[in-house]
Amino acid sequence: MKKLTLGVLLSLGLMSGSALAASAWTGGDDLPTNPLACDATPGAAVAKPYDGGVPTNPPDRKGKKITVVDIPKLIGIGYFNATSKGISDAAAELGNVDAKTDGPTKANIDEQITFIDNYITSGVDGILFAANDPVAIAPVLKKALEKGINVVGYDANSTPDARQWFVNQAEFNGIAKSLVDNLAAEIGEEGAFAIVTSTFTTPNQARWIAEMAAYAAKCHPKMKWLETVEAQEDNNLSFNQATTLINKYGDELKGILGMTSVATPASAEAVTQLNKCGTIAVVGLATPNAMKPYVEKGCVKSVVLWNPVDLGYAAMQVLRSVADGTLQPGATTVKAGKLGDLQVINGSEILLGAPFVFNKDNIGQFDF
Amino acid sequence: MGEDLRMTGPAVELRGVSKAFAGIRALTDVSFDVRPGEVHALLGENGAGKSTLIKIMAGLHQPDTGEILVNGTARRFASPRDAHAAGIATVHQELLLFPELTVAENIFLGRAPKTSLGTLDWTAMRRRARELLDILDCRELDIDMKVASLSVANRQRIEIARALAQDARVVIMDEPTAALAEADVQRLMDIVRKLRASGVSIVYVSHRMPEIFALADRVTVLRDGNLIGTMDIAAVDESRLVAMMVGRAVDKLYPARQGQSGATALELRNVSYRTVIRDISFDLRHGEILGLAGLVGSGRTETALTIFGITPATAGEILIDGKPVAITSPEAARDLGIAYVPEDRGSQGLIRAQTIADNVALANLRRLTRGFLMDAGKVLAEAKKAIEKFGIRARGPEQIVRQLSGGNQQKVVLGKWLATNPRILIMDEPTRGIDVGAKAEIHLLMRKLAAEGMAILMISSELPEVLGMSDRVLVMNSGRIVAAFDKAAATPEAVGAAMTHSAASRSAA
Amino acid sequence: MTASTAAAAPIGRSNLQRFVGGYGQEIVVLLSIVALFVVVGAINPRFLSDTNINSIFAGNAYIAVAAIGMTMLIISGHIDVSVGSLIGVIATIAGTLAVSGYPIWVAWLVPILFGIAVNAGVGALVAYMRIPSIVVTLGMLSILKGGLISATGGEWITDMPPGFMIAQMRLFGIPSAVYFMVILTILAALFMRYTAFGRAIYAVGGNMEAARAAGLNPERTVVGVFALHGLFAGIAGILFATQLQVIQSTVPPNLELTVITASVIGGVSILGGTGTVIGSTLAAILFACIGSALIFLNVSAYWLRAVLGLMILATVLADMIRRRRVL
Amino acid sequence: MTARLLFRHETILAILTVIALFVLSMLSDKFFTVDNLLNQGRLMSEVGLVALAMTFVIVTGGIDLSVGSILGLTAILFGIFWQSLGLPIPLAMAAAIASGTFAGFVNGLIITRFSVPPLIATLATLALYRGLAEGISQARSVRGYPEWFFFFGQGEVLGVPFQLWILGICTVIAAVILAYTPFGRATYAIGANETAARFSGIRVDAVKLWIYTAAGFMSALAAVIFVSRVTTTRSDMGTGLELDVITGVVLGGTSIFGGKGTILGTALGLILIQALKNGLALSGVKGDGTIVVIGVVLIAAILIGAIFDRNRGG
Repeated sequence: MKKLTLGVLLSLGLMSGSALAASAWTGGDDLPTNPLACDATPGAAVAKPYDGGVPTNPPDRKGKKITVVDIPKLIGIGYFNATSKGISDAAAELGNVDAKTDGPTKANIDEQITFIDNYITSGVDGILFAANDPVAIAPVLKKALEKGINVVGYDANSTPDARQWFVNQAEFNGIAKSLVDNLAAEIGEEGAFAIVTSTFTTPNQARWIAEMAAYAAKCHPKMKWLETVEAQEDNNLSFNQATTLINKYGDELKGILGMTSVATPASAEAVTQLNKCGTIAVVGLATPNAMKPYVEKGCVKSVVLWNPVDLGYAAMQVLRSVADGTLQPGATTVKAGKLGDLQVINGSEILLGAPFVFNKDNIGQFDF
Repeated sequence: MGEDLRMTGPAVELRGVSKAFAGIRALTDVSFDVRPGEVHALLGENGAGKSTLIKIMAGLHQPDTGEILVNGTARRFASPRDAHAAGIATVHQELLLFPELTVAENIFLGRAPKTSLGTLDWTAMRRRARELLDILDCRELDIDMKVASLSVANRQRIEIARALAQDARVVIMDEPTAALAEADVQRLMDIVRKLRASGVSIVYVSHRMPEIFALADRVTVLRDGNLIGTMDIAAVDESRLVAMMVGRAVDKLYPARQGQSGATALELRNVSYRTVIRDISFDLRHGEILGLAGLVGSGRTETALTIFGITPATAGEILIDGKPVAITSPEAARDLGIAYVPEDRGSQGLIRAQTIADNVALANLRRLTRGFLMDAGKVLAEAKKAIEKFGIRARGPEQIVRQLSGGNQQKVVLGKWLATNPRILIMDEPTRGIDVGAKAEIHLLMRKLAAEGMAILMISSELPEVLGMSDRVLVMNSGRIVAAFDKAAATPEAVGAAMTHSAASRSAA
Repeated sequence: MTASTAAAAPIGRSNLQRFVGGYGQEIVVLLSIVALFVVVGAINPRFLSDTNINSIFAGNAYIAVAAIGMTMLIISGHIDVSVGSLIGVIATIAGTLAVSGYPIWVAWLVPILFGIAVNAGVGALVAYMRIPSIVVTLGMLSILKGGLISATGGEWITDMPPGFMIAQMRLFGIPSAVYFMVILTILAALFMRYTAFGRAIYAVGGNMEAARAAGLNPERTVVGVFALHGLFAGIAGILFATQLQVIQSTVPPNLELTVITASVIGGVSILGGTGTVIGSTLAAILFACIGSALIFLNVSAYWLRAVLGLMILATVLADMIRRRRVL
Repeated sequence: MTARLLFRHETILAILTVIALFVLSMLSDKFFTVDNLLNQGRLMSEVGLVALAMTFVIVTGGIDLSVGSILGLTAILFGIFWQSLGLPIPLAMAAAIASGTFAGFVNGLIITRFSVPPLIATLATLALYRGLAEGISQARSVRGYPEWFFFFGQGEVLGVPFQLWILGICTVIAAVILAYTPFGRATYAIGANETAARFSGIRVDAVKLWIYTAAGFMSALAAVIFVSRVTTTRSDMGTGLELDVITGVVLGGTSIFGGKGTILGTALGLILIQALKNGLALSGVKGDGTIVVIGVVLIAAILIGAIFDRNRGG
């Protein structure tokens, strides 16, 4: 039986493949990490030449009305609704931009690429994106650059040469530090915690987790990392996963880290419904509106996030500056409307600022 | 059933009923009546309008003109439900049962006893199912069994019990014996007599003359949608009825043998398939028709399936032209020159949704090619050949098989298989459900093939057919061959005894 | 089946025989659940804690409820691949009504009626226009999913009134979702067994033409069973909507596959005509247990889906082999 | 085979497609350009390749829900073979395609040897293969393929995207096989009446095994093209592909009950869907609106077909 032999060989291949890959691992990616100092010393800003791409023969768009499309990872979640709001706010303020948001209904690289491709064909002047996969999205973005379209990323980067600028909401190591420090403050230096993330394939989450692991090892070595579970971008699944974690570890579990704006409120809900408020801390990335009930009840003390409305606003401002030619490679700052001057880092990234920590005192002031 | 027979008029009467489908007349001005407590046989060739007539009585079709009277009052049957309400039940030929439901449920589906809460009363339902089956002398039937695992005969008894459960005054039986073995036919006839004795009327549709003469009180013959006549059974004889049905005299039902047996074509030596058939040994010669008789379940069809490679033999040896062969699949059987015209035309023999040409090509795909591709010209030519050779009445090779009559469908199956140029032809119930005229044509054809040297193995549940057509007869029982007869020795008594006697002795052992 | 007992011959099989014969697959699933509890409980006793059992049941009750309707649908010989989207839409309608100040009973009832109406429409297309249900529901999947996002823009719904959160209410310490699951399963099981309509669903799935000849109206039965499926999807949607303080206004990913799989593992033949709602509920519970157990057993989440796939395959193969032996 | 009836559905579909193309090119002047159409061809190649095999599967009365998962698994294995096992790209490609084909073969085996209904069998392998992809990759992406490899997904031959050639060639081959070879006749026969096909000496199990294996092969082929197009390998690739594929095939007039369907219909169905997706986007309709339109078109097309059928049948 030739087929049988083939089958056995392939099964062996499968198994060896899995054996190679199987190793204890918590959901981070395997890129190099760069943990910040344990105290408040800011990371050393390394001066780096511009490494972004350049559009081919863009028409002169200075001061002219331009059409811009925003293609986030997916549409229909609170986070990207907020960035979209920031983009349209900025567009309205600028007055000479026609912006809209469109995208796939689930975080799917293929569909996102198709969307961008269609908008390249339809002849937009600028593209804003948040990449589902930094590498997969690169070819289509390069195509956009070739067609003379201005391309600016936000939230989730692509490879640098596939876009002109990237608006970085907060550096990975900054978020990691903020999350881990806040968690340590609540559960103590020897507390045990678990993580609820979306999927292990989501680049930003994987990056944060890797940076958190590195930072925790460096600055909070006695904290115990129990495990990481996947919960898609699904409320009910996140809730079930968080509940199971609580049930599994009982009193051992002191804190849950939510890595997405879906997982964090769902984890808080699980803690609330199991009457563990005060005994299990929930820290994580989330939008303030979804967290208000838990923060106001005191069940959650701190929520870490940049302001996604500002992020979208900044992205739009940067795109306009690039189109106008006022933001050129080599610049060290860029004017971003009401946000003032933003700093250029890492060659072609624009830093929104340090991550913001929402708490009981200030959360009421935000509405997104 | 305790009511006495006060009614004097017909239980059901159809007056001047006509029905057309898409402009084609199926029934023209037909009147028909059933008296209380009579068995009324309904005869006619396929396409004569019998099915339409009984479907109108069952409420499945509505007449275009004419009326239906129940106990003298005109009624309109908009659906089978109305017909049930009027006391008319049908035992369908294709046995419309629900395989995954139990016997009891099948009997009561749609009219199950309810509790005071309006829910189904399973206790009452099971009790009454038991009672009804006991009335029909089916004490061995398990009412909690799923119907899927029951034999055809048992399923039919369930359908009859269902009719009784409806308190039906008129039971329509559509070819009830077509799928039954001889012993089950006898049992069915007993049941019919019992029903008649209790005052139920039976409309009995059948192609089998002996049953009609044994059971019927009156007989009605239809032809081409027209009423030919209704008569007392005593007033007619078989040849007269056949003439009325066919519209001409059919003198010889079974054509005489031409030519002699030749060399051995197929030989089985101690062939077994699991425990289904055991130690089967016989030989089949070129130019002869070998009849394989036996009750349903005796292993006849199973033997054919093993020869044809559907259920390859688990022991023993099969030889073709004296050489041992391994038949592991129908494909292998076909390549060895074996053809099998299966028992169930609709599900095994034909793809009814496809054309005649497609069906004829089906067993010959590899031959009808040019290079890697199908040769449409060859396919059409092959189909035309079959149509001409077997006298298939069709518009042409592109006609959909479903639109043909039963006899013509069977000829398409034959055409498909004879196009493979077989040397051994197995025919399982070759004339089941086929009307008298077409039956004679197929019999003639079998004789012609045999005369040309074909070795034919014929399986049939109709004893007259087995005896009339076979040059030799083998009898199977419980998976074994229990008797063999030459043409001269094969009397109905002897063959019938071999089929049943050994069954009794075996089960007693 | 031997009629050996001469005196007082039983009219059929004994109750125990009938029970075991009729619920083969259900018993297999139930035993799997028990085995899972025993094994995982032995490894980590916290798995057996009442809070965990509560969580497993309550967190997945909506899947079991949706699977009841799906089971009825599959028994009738049809399928609905859009049920996940429908539940998403229903949850969103419920939440929107609740925060717009409508009375709470309106916020509960209207979405359920919407589910019934949509599915009755689908059923009508299937029954009267003879379009295969998988095609119609594949279309509905797109329409509901796209329509939901068009309508809401994915805006989350929060700040629902506390009285609206029916799935979170508790009685004797047990969340109401669990009561819903158990009571609806029992009611549906009784309905399927003891009402004429319930049996008609089996009949239509088993043999449509035979059902017609038996005086049933298969078309109406099909529309009815779709409407029933809509009812259960509606209730599932309400449970789904009221489990958390936030409604996502999107379609829950892969929910239709989970629901269909629960029905199938519970013993429903995809060919129609057979299966029980008890089986599907047990299967939904089994799934929930597996999901939870894998975390308790420290099985890497990466392998979770592979394990699930293997379990489905094992169950189906075991069933096929069992059937083959019976025949 | 009722040639006329089949022709009917395809005629309806062709008319619908022409109307759609016409309306869409009215709505946006960017739509009906050579560049755009070729680009759309590139984007629909993966779905198209799998849909060809799926047409055969559905014509036999079966279904294969696991194609998206096979695509994901093949992509991951390709990456692992290349990166972790150090195989050269052509070898890794061949080994990965062989693995994907084998996954399809396993589907066929489960379906034919154990008589598991295809819907259930592939529902299970949908989860299983995706799970293997996730487990093997541990959710890690494989990146950094050499530039020349991107030719398969991004290159052009004579101005036409490479994969469009592949799709075109495969379409012609599939169309010929289904319509004009004994294998194709056997495929229809199995879908229309499996028992009768078996009783006619057709090797039903072998034909089905070939078809499911082919579905695995086509998914694997699509996987390699996909990886080359997006330059990375992820375990979630191809999620939901099965629904797109089945929608295209069913819209193309293939009966979900089996026995009916053509490659031409499938091709038209795919073109119509892709044209709607692209054309509506170019004319300013958002993605979610497009999804709704596709759902409506699917139901409407089948409904029109059913109404025509009914009127003919009388």
